[in-house]
Amino acid sequence: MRRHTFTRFAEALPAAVLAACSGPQSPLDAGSDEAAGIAILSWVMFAAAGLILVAVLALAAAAARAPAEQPRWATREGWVVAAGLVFPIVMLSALLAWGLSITGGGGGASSPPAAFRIAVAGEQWWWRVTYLGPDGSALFSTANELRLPIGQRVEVDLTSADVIHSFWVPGLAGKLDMIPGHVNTLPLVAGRAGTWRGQCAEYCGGAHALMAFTVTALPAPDFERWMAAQAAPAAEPDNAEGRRGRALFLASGCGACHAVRGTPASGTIGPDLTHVGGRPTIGAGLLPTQRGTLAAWIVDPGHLKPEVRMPPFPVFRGEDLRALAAWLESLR
Amino acid sequence: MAETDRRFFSGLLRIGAGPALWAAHLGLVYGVTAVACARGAGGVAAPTVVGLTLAAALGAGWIVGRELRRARAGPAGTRTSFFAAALAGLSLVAILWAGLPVVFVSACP
Amino acid sequence: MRRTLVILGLLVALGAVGALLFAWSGLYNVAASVPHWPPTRWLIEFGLENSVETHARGIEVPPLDDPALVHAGLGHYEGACQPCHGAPGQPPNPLVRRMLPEPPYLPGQELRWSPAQLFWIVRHGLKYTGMPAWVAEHRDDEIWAMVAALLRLPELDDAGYRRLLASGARMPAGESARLLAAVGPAGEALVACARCHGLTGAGGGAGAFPALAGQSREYLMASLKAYALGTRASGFMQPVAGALDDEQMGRLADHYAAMPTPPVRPAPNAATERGRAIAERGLPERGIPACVTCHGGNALARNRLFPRLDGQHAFYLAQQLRLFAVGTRGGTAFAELMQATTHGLDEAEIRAVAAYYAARGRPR
Amino acid sequence: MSRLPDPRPRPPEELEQLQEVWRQPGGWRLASAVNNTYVGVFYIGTALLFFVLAGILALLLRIQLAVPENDFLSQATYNQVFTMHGTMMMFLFAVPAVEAMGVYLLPNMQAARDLPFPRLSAYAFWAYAVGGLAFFCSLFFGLAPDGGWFMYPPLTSSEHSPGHNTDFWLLGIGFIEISAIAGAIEILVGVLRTRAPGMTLDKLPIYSWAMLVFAVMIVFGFPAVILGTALLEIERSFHWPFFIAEKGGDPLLWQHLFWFFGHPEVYIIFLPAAGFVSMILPTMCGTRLVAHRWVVLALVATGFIAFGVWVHHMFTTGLPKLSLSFFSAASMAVAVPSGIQVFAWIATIAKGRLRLTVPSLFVLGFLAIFTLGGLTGVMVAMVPFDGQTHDTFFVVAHFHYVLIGGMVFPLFAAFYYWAPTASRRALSERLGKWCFGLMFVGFNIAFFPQHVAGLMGMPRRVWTYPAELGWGWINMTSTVGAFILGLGALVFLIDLARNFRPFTGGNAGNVWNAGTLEWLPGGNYATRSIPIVTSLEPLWDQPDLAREVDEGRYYLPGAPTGRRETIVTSAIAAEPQYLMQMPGPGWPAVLAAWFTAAFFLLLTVKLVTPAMVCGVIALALVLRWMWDTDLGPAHPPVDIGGGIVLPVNCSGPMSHSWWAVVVLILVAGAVFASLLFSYFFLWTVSPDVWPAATGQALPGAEWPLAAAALLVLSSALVWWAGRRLEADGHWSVRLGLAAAAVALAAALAAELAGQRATGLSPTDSGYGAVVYMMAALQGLFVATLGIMALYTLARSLAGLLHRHRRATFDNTMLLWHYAVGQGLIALAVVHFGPRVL
Repeated sequence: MRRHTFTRFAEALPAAVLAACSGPQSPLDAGSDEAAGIAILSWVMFAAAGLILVAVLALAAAAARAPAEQPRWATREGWVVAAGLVFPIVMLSALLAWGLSITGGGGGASSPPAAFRIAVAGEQWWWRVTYLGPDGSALFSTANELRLPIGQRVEVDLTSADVIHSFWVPGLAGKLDMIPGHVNTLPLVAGRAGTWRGQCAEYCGGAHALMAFTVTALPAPDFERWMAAQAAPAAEPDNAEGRRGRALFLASGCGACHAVRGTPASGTIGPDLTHVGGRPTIGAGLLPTQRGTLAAWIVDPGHLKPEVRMPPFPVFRGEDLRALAAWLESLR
Repeated sequence: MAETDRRFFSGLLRIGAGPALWAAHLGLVYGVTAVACARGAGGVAAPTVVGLTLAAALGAGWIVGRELRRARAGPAGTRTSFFAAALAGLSLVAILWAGLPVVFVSACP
Repeated sequence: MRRTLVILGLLVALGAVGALLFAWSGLYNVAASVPHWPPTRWLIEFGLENSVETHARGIEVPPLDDPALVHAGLGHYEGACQPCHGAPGQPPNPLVRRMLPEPPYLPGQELRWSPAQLFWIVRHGLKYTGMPAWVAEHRDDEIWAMVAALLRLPELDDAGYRRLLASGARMPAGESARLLAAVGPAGEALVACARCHGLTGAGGGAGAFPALAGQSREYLMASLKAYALGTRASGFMQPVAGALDDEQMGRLADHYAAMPTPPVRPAPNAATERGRAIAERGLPERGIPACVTCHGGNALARNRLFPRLDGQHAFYLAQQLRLFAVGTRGGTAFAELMQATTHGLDEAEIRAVAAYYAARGRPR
Repeated sequence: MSRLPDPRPRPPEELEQLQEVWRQPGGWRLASAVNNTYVGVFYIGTALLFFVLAGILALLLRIQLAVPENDFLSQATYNQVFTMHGTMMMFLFAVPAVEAMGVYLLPNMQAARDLPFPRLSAYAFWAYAVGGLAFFCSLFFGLAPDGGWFMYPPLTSSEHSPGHNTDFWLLGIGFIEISAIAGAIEILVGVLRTRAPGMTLDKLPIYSWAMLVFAVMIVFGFPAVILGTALLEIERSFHWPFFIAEKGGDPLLWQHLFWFFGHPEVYIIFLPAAGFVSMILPTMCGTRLVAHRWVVLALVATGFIAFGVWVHHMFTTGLPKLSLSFFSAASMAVAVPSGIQVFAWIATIAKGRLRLTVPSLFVLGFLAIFTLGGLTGVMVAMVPFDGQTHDTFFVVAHFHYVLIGGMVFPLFAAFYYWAPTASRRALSERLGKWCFGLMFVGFNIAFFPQHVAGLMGMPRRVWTYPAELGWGWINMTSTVGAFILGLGALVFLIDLARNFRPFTGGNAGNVWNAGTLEWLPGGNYATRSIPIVTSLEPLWDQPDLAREVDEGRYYLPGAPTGRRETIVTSAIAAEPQYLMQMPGPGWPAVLAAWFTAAFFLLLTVKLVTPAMVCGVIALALVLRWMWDTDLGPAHPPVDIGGGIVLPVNCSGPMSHSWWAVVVLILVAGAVFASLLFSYFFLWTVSPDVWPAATGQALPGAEWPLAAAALLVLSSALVWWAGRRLEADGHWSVRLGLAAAAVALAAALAAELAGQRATGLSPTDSGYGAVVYMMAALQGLFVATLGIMALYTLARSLAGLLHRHRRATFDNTMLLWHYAVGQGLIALAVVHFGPRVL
């Protein structure tokens, strides 16, 4: 039975690993040179590990089924030294050198200068994203999404507002922690158009599981358009429902935590909602941005995302709630 | 201290010499890099690491040689010599590995 | 040995049956007019004393020297306790004297209990004595105010008691009669309100009683309803608000909403700078938003359910912030907002914000 | 020595007396037993209980993750449960289990009657059992910690975790620190000093080697976490900002301290398990271990290199890439010794004929699982690969392969293998095969898919995940596997219930035909007589040995002093040096543990006064227990047979208690070294809160100079008292000790006064906190030595201290000189540091 399991195990290995090749959050589904380099390293290591495992198990099986007379190799210390000492040292030396060359490749002097910088702060439990101008001043602030121009090197400054978080977009790069008191910088270069999911990778309390974001790579012209739109203030509502929604937003204290540029709402505690309708998700990757999800979120965010810092607003009902959600959805 | 205890501690020192050298090397290269990068003196790190690695590797190699000679010299304490030489040999590999990154990786971001 | 046990058991059973028969016969006289048999009285007293002592052990007494506490406690005393326990200058009520046990007449008496024991008694009441438990059991702050008042009571004479009770500015008798008449059928209720908040809603009592003048009708109405329903817990206010019907509430709210708003003037006091900073900018790094977003002039114009804070008494503001911060303060549908936004404020910050708003103008 | 075995008949009453002396109490008094065979079994049983409890928690976690967007457990509950699962498995199961096996096995394997400090074992066990159960119960009150098993601040700071939950974690860890250190001292001195005569280091069973390395690793690894937890609790309680970035602390300091313990911890768990394997395989193959010396070398090398890999848990924290690469290299190096062991085992299998018994199956299962775990370990040691897989289910899979494969499977092999030494019946081969099959299959179904989940991007410690990421089927598979694994463990429990019968005074005997001494026949007293050891597998090389030992033909065939006793031997050559008298059953150590547990528990829930009462009672009980030690030459020298006459008990550097104090000093030194590291670390990260930047005044030179002078004076007084003790000058000794204690306290007072005079407060900044922490650590020594001085004085006044009975004084003196040395270094660092840096 044991041998049978081993065999199946060995057969299952490559198939199962192949399946992992896909998925919006798989590091093996590479969208950048860096992620691709790591993916190649991974595949080579998987293959080598598979071979070594099979060899060791085969050897153990052969040893256990050895004929009555002792195989001569077994009794010699030299053999143990060769297989257990010399072989690993040779293999590991090669692997170490290769791994180090990948480690060193990312941040050397050869890489192009960054096109621009983005400051990302991890907060319990969402991502505050601020695009910075050449002088380091904030251009605009958004939440839970990054957009990048294809092929340009962007540097992301990672900080934390409370506890340790970790910024991880598997499709583009390895993770880097966000630690209070530290600024860590992660260079990102998206190699092709696409959208990748990222998620907090360091346990950060309560709703750690519900702290995701998206990164979208756009062709340069599209990206420029997006930047310009983001920098603009919120559009004036063009219908009665929208105006009612905005009035409710401003009258109910929402502006204490949220900013909507172009209105008196200028809170900085929660996400900037100036263009919330244009973001793919609300609640840090929790739900798609739609009128219905916005309404559900406003009434009782803690039900959707336990321990969330936003208080519930059961005061909004019926028409009021619809108007508020409609206005927020219109902020594209 | 009894004679037998003295032998115990001298043996301990011989066996521990290689790994101690490795530990000191690792601690030093890590400390030098950490302080150099924190104080914006990244240029100092790489040459220091190279120097430390060469010195530590020479030290470990010397221990290996000395213990092997001792082992050949006589049967008494062969076991101690074996352990001391083998651990120093392994430490030598570990020291060289720890020094290897300087070739590939720049000191500070 | 075994026989002894059997006999003992039989005796116990016999005693129990006998007691049951006695109760059933109705021979025992439960009349309040007949005093307890002395041994019974001794046993009851002994049990009560020790029960209070045991249960009050481990209660930590907070500082009780804030004059506002005495005001708040006496205000309630006059309304709720005085009928049984008497007030300085008023002889014990003959009706009460016929209660068994007779409620102790408190004015001028040496205090029998320690502050911690008083706290426990006021909070939990006493079985078989007619002493009720506190209506809002978790409002420790109110109960301590009662204790502060009770500690003060023995040394008060009639005039001193009246002086501590009176709050707000004195007004000519004609003026108060006019006000009472204006409220119409709610006049009697207004007297109860006015005992603490004053006829013009200026509040006072060293800050124990919030100013009601100039708050919106909607806010006053919502607050009275919250008290009446118990969603805003208060041993002081629940008994008063619970006695009102919607019509009376409406008239009272109209009355106080119509009282003139005090002029708002900028606070020049440097000591309130920290409070101003929190009020105007919040502490965003700790998730505490600016007060002005909801309690500032424009915001109030947009939402009439938010109270105005300018000129409100500091003691009251601080007390409410503390209650919000620990999550026990209810109120309107927006109360949860305040719980979320005050969570994490420390005592110094609470005092700073309260002082800042109190200094921004004061009702006359 | 040549006259053994002694053919002469033994006196008939000798065996009876031996049995009488070693008789165990019955009924409820069983709890007062201190003998290793009893405490060891209690200890193993308790560890197993925690394994089952933490395993049940794991099943709850797996149910929750089985399908996407599940709501079987709430977010808050899940976070508590995974924290408890990790914490309990690591701290309440793994370390205690291997330590317990050591307590149980080592004396028997070395043919000693017991470990050198039986009551210390009992104390360690009871503190662990009571504290651990209380810790577990916090789950039922919603008070369980929820910060993950490595409790990173600032998530666990008082700001972000204001409740008692984190304090309960620190409490639980406090217990395991106590019991691990106590166990390490016990095991280290036990392996080195209580061996059968002739059992030189090259004839030492490989398991003893593993436990020796294990104990040394605890001595150097645990201090970092002891200091870390102390700093965190001090920060939480008194707001000394060690980990608060705004005040010049650094959250990364915790990570360094935690992982400097945390990674060696993995090997602390694995090495004893490797020791099991190296003992079991030769027996099952009927041959000696191939490349024995290389395996010993591998154990020692692993013990060293394990201390150089801690930063590989911090590859994603943004440290300079060059720094990371050093540790990547070290992590590769630690794989090499494991390779040696794996091939030595395979060679052993090839050399002999493997009997496919249950222990063999578990060993083979271990070999397969551990090899894969080791290979993925090499992968995550690569910095770029770790960037993608760190904190994902790939790592979860990796460490379960290493820990379950590397520790649980060998432990089960060990249970099946050694159960016959404790029980009248061996465990069932039939049930055991079912147990192995279910566990092996279940394990791989449960954990192999988790590699894939990690590679699909699933982070660890998530209580839920969206369906569209496609992780559902993997998690469902994993959950099914977890239940199969659980079923395997259940079969084991059934087997235990049916067959395991300990404490009956008999055992099943040498059922596997093993070659080492734990298979000698015997009773509570271990073996009737203590043999001379001439080879690694004496039972194979001397066919009559078992019979001769049991007939009392070797050393110490009775209880000549009328008390429990064992032979203390020299560290290398295992030459008999003296006869140690040992304690029998007793309550002080047991009750001291209970009150220690009560002390910590009450302190955690901030009931300070009752806590202090319990603390004082615990201390009194410890002193009561100590009072019976340091017996002096209570009996004239004893002929133990073979022409050897040994003195009874001993003082000075040869004494086992002296060695224990030396080990304790190593622990203390490692704690102090961790604090020095913290000092310099905080300087590198936040020089802006140091005096050079803030202009904070430093104490004038007169303060540290006065403190240093007082320290030296204190040491000199103790040294002088020691000289006077030699001449039995009792009043000089008493005065000298008292004056030394005053000088030691005055030195601390001078240092504190100097710092306070500058206006520095520990709550100001990371600098202030670490400066006062140096004084606080010194304060701990002042308090401890004060109590020890008083205790020594009391013994002197009671006439229990004189020149032939002075171990109490010697041990106090040893610790005293250490404390003075530490104090001098601390003064130099605290006062030169800011002037130089």
